[in-house]
Amino acid sequence: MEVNILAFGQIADITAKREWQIHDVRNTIEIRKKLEEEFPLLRSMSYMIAVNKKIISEDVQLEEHSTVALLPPFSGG
Amino acid sequence: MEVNILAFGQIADITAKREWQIHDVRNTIEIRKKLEEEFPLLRSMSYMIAVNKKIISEDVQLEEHSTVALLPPFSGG
Amino acid sequence: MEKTSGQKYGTGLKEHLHKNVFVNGAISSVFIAESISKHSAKKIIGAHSIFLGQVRNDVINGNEVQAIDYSTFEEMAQEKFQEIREAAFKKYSLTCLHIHHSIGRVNSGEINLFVFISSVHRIDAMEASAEIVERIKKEVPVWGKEIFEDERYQWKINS
Amino acid sequence: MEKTSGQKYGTGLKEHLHKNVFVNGAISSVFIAESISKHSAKKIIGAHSIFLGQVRNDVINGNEVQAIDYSTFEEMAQEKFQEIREAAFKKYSLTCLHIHHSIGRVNSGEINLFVFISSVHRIDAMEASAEIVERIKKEVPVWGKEIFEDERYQWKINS
Repeated sequence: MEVNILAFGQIADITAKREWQIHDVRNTIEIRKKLEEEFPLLRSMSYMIAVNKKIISEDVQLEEHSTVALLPPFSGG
Repeated sequence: MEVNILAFGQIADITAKREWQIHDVRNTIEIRKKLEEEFPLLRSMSYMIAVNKKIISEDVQLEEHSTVALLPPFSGG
Repeated sequence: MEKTSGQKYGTGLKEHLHKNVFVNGAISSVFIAESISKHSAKKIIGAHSIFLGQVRNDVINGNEVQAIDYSTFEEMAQEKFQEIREAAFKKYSLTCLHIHHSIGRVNSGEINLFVFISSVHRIDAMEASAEIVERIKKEVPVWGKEIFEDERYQWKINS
Repeated sequence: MEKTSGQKYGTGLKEHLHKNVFVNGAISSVFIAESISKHSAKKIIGAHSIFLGQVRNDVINGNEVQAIDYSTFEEMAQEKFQEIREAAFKKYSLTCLHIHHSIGRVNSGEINLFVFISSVHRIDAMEASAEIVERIKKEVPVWGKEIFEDERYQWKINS
């Protein structure tokens, strides 16, 4: 299964890319784990996850081509 | 003793003048009485009196050349 | 300072007031834009709260308001605007406060009041805005004459 | 309607958003003036409440902020702005509501947020304003990167 990852703000500085795909993840817990293995700095960051543009507050199952966005605290306005 | 009278808004429509002098009045009660004799329509009007630009809430003694303003309800803004 | 008695309607203060608060006729959007852009030099400002009053074409007893003709007791209004300004600066942490009110005829759809408040943090400008507009409506000696199509009129009543 | 899954970053929505909410770079006072004057045709409006966010030259650890570079997750921001609009129209009696936010670099002293609310009676526009600005800051996925003199930067934290 392929999932799209989007990174924004300070998170994109850490990942050094804004958009990519990852495979073989079934849910957001697995995503978080996989990303924090690849980018250990994420472990010290506060960030939210949005699946298909909805911010999640608990683990969510992913579907093929789900879009998972990594959102540091907002600072617009 | 001469006192300056200023009329504004709907009051000036009734008095048909905006600025004039009256004599022989010692306080605001006498002013009110004198004006309402001259302009009976004032008796049906709600208006405030300002002496030297300060709105008064009770009778005030007047001095030579005091300015007495007749102020209908404000409707600016 | 001004004299506290024997004040005549129509003194030198009038000039001063016309420059600082009262505007003849409608307040233009160009005037508003210029006021905004002047503040770009004040880089400590983080928020502007602007209130604009626009003349409505209310229909009263079947007659549509075409315009409002504003008049004032200028010397008293000046003192009251000053009092409102001082109270606002005392109560809120503001960088700037500008108030402009029309005198004379303002057609429906045009702007007659422009209250422009700036602060470092937004909460100050926004809270001050509601209070200042409320005080202007309640406490400043300005009268609006609602003009109808046939040049008949009635004196406006603030709700 | 848009698909709820498989959404790619950077779709046709982007175009739409850039026109309606996001503005490239600073929001000019001329743009604000044009927005105001367009509303003179809506003669039932009695009040406009405008909020402007201006970039401050905060000094952080001895470095002065020269500009903020804003970025967003546009498709999500679009949905959130729409949600904020709908909630505001439901809760308050509003005639119009326009929101513009900068994307890209905005220098200190320049405007990056323009919230323009119009209503028949002032209370609606004014109360809606505070709530809408609060929601934009808290709920819309926009990030500000504070740029210092030597092009060093730090990510802004909303207080």
